[in-house]
Amino acid sequence: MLSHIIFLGLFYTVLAVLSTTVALSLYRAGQDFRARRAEAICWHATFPDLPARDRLCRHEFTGEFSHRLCDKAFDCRECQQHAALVARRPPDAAPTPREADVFGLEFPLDRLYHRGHAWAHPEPDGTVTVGLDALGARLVAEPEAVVLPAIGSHIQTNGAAWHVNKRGAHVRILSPLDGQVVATGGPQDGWYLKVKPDGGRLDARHLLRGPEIRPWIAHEMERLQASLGPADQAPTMADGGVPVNDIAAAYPEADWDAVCAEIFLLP
Amino acid sequence: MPNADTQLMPRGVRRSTPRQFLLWILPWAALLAFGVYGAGLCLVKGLNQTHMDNRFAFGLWIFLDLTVIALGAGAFFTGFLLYILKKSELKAVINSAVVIGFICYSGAVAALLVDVGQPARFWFTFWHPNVHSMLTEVTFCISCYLTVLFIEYIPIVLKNRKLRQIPSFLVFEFELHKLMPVLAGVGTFLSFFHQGSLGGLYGVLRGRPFAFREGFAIWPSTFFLFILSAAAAGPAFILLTTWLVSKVSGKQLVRPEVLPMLGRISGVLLVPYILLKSIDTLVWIDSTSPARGFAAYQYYAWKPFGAWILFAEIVVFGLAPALILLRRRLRESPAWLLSAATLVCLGIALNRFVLTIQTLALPTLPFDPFMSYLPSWQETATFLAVVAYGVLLYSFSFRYLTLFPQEKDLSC
Amino acid sequence: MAAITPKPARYGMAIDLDRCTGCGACMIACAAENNVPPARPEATPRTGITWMRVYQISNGAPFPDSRAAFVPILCQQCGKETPCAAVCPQEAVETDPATGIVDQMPQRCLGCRYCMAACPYHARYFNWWDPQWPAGMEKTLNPDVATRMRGVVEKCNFCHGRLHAARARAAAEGRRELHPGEYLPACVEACPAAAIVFGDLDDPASEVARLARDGQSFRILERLGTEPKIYYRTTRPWVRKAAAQPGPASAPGKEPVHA
Amino acid sequence: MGFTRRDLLTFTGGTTAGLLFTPVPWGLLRDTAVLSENWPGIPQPLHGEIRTRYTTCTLCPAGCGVRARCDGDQPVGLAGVPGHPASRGVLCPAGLVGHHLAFCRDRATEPLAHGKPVAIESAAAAVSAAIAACGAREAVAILDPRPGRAASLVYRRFLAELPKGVHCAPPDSQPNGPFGIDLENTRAILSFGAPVLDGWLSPGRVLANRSHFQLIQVEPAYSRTASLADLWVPVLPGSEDEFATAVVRALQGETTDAHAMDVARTLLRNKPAIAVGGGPAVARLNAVLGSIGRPGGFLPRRDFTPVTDIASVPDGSIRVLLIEETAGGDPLPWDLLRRKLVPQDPVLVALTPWLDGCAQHADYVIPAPMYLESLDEAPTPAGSTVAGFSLSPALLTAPPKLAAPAGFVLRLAHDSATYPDILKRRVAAIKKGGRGAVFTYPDAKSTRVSDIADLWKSMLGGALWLDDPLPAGTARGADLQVCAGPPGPALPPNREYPLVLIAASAPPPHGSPLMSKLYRESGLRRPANAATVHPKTGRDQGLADGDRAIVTSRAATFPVQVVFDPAVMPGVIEMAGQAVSPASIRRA
Repeated sequence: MLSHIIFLGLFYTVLAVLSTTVALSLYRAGQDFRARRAEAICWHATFPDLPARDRLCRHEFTGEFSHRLCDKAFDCRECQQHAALVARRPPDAAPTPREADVFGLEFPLDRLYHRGHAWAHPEPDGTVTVGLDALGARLVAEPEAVVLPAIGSHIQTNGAAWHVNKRGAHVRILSPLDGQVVATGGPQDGWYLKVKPDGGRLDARHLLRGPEIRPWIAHEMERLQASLGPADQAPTMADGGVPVNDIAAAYPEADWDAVCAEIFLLP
Repeated sequence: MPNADTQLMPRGVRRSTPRQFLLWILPWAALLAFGVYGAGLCLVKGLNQTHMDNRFAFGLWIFLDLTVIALGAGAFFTGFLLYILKKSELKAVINSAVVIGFICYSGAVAALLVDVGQPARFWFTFWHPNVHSMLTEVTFCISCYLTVLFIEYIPIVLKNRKLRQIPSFLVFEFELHKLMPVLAGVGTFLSFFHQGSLGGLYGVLRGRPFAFREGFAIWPSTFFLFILSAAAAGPAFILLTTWLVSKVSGKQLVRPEVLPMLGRISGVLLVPYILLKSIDTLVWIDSTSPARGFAAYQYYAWKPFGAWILFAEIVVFGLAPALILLRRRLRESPAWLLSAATLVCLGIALNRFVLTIQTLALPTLPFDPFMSYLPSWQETATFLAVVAYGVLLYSFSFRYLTLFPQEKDLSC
Repeated sequence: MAAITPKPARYGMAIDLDRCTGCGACMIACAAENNVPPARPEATPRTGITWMRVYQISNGAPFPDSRAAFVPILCQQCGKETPCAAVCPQEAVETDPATGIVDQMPQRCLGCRYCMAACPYHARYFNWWDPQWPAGMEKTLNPDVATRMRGVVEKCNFCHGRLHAARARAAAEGRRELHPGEYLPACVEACPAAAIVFGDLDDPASEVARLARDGQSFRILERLGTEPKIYYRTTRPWVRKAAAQPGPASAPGKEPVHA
Repeated sequence: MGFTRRDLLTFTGGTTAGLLFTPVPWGLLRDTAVLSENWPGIPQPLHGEIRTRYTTCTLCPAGCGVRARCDGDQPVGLAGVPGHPASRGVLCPAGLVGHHLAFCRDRATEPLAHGKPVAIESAAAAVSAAIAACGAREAVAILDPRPGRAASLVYRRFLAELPKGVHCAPPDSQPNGPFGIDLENTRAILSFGAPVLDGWLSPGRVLANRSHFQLIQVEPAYSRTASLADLWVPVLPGSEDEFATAVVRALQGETTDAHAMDVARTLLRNKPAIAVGGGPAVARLNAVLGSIGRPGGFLPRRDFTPVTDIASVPDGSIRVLLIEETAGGDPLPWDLLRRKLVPQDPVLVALTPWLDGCAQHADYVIPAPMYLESLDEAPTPAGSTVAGFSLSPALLTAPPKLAAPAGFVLRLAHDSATYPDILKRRVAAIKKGGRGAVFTYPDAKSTRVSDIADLWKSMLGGALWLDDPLPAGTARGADLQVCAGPPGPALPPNREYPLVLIAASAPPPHGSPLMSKLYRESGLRRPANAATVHPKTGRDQGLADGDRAIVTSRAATFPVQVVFDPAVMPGVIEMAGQAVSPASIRRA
């Protein structure tokens, strides 16, 4: 009798544990959706699956590290390391130029850049304009389709901001900020979204700026080159030459899905 | 269309063309179909389709079950090392290990369902369990652990490139993954028990002095030997499969240091196993068997199962690989590493063979002859069906899921 | 049914190997009594069902000094750590405390055959086929015993049907005790040499208890410690040796049997 | 808002969880259980009123009493009749399942003329015509497998009417002629190949006395009896009679043959002793032993009906041969029978329950009732020292169109009486004679015939009449000559046939399907196609244990399965039911 109790007891405990585990994760998933955590979680689930070369810490570009992989899924707001390093930086007095030309790509320095090649520009009216940076723009030049969020909808940092289809590549652009969409534009306008940031002002700690841009883009170019395949194909950028306006058109051979996945951080 | 096919594969890894893949799949599928037909015959016409009989009540299938479950132990043991002992290097193979575990266990359960005379009554065991029977322990644990493996399999599937685009799946996977240590814990607990009770299965047969062993509490010594041997064989088997897959697919799947590490784990566990196994054998020869009126030598008087089988089991397939795997220099050389791993797996198979087949072949009644048995084609087909099923499931998993996270980085 | 609870007993047998001529009457009577189906065309000694099986043993001497003896093997109704009962995963094997009889419940049997691997006497048999009788012969089935289906294990239960019938008769007469010989398994009744004595081993007055005690009796594989309830008797030393001593040494001239 | 994927998941999850609280899944479980527990297509026994009925076994000459446990009218189990004087309350394996015979295949169920179904009348007419058409020197014969029955009397009467009627019997049908064997007082049996412990006389009686006689088996084959006898003398095949003579001379102190001396000593030490198994020398041996007409020896009884041994009928003399075949009888020596028939179109009539026996050769097949299907008789039990008689009441309802052999012969004789009438007359005669006592099965009591009012009735209820013993000293030693002759002289092995084929005990030609337990499911008895040889002999012939092989004798060739047995005499092949003859064996 006792042996029955022990044995069956153990068995049913195990069953209970298993079912609770599954139920719990289902319940939590539900909670996440209700608490608008889903987008963040998707990104957090995606990030580790990105190739290591896509996950470099921004402080590697600035030479503060020889090699470091980001462990915060590109969300520097949670990163003490980042805070500490920024605090240590000397305030550079020299007035920075208005615009950086990287391999012939314009990166206006009044904009803040997200690792997913979206830029954010705080407007005087308190909204933030969001668009694709020069590299991103050239990759999806004249997209087949653009799917923009509904006006009034809410977007989250590192969540999907809008979607672009280009040569069979289904690209989601990561949002650079949390906020509510107040207006939408498109490729022709040079910007995509106007967003009213949560908390009134843009928290830009995780966005790239000024001196970081050049080394970052340099790194991006290497990745682009790698993903475009063998370097012998013209027109090359290895020599720092200006990339064509529509890279896709220039590389008919390239697996465009792979290229966009590489640059836009798709898993 | 090929595009849809590539859309399902993980990004950044190369896979064979649909055509090549089809050519690889087809023969296995055919084998599976053939095996399912054989198994179907056994289910419809009954077990008279096999060459088992009242004396050889167990045959090829039980041998298969014991062996694959031992080899499948890699799943639980790797999980145990990774999630409980936080041996993070094993991340590189855990997915593959889980899939292999799932294949082995589901295959074994399928074979068992064909093996019993009244498959429709399988749930009677849960209804009126005899808790003193090792088989009850096995049934309960294996069914539970199969569930565990299934749940562990889910995240791997949900991470498929297409499925992951569905946010709810990805979120669920994320939450489930957070609880993985719990599953690993339960899995380990269950595995320890059923690996053990599979050993107990024969150790408790006091009617079969060749298999009977004294033990601790309710468990004969074979209970513990099986746990150890399975834990040792599991990593070795993962090592072999990983190597095999990378040879077949022609890709580097894990960093070079991973396989030797697996080999080392196997070797470290093998040593105590061999030690205990030898002690157990001596005790059995010296007291357990004679106490029941059977001089141990007589078991080996029946050809072809001479004393060589004992030697092979302990020295050739036990001590030798253990020593190889413990020497860093040997371990590092693929040839040594792989041959050692192979020996370990073969050793487990031999050990299970001795316990299942030799035990039944030896007569117990004084005036009874030695029995021999050759499986029928239906039995063999069913056996092959399980193998084919494994290869197929693994091939598909390898093609469309991320079994080796390091592959992406290694491939460029 | 009977309101009277029968008096507990420990039924057993004493089989005189010196009387047995291996005629096989016990096997036939057993099969007929317990509705064991006849062999399928494919059946062999290894797939056939014989709850009672008579083995021929030899003194091992070649011509012309060979001598034969016959050893009827049935379920030995182990009384301690009963191997088959211990291993059955779903309690399809039960030892009746009131009789000491180890009973197999085919309706609950899963057909895993673990019990067969466990039984040192090979006294358990599996239904490899669906049972079949020639047309019309099913009329001759014993009404006191249910037929079994394919895929389950069965074995000797000291003719359970007869026990129930005897108890019913006794109960009808308001008796708790069965008269000696009122309940006999079919094999005991059928043996033309009266080689099998059956009865209550716990009843010191019973013939079987007396025979079990005397020096000529032994049990097969006694040292396994399962307390079998079938005693064998012989005055011929070689028979005792060949029947009692396990291992190839004691049974010379054995040649492997191939499936 | 629309129906999202999450709604679907929630729905499915909810339904699954909810279902567990409905009876549906549990119902399904229960149904599978019920299905697997009453497996379809398996016959289950009937449940009628249980009754006990009595009859007498006619499957062999032993005439054992049978207690039948019947479910309604259907016998569901047979057992011996406790205290039965001849069978001592036991049955042989075949007898225990005699009630299955009616359900065996190969049964003759309707009269056949040249293989075509006919009415019994036309069959009878045709046979009568054939008899009428017999030439002056052509005989009409009836082969009576069991002389001494009331049926035998019917045959004799019918044949007596004919110009040349022969009442004959198969060889060995009356092993000891008018003598019974006083087993109860015998102390030693010297058996020349008689299956003393394997179905000889009535097994119950032999085994009941086994403890107080020494058994010496003189036989080349390692038979069941040989393997269990107190002494086995493995003589060369065919030299049994020689050895008997040697023993005679040993008894008279004239020989130095060690074996013979040894045997003689045993016989002298255990008196009274008898020699059984046939042959003139054996008869002489009995005379020397003084075992004839003495207690513990051969005692004469009253009922002997002299009958012609078919072997002694001149070849090619029989035009019309009626063969009676019994349900349990041994196969008839067909080669021998054919020799006896006239060369041109003989007429063969098979009175048999079986289609696969002599019916295969017969022009007319008259289907006889199966054992237990009709009122039958059992004559004096084999080996009984006094005459005996019992009825074998039917327990089964016979299919239509059957005709008892005796009944058919009565029909040929245009006798209005039926076979039961004949049996009634026989019982009446016993009553009239007033001798002996009747053992009634139900109460296991013996009553003097004179004290029984309605003998017929009590015989119908199951009973055995036993005559009073003859006064001592009425024996005539010469009569023992009718013992079976010796098995044919052993021809010396030659290059073509290096081995000698000898008979091993054969499985009965017909029996319950359950006999498979002995012959195919346990290996307790070797199947008919087993050829047992000494391992050395086998290897010399290039054989291995279990091989399939071909045995060739002068007479025929048989496919066999080789069995190695070190107990068997080197140089011989033991095979079921084979006459001694040189033979060869080779792998198939």
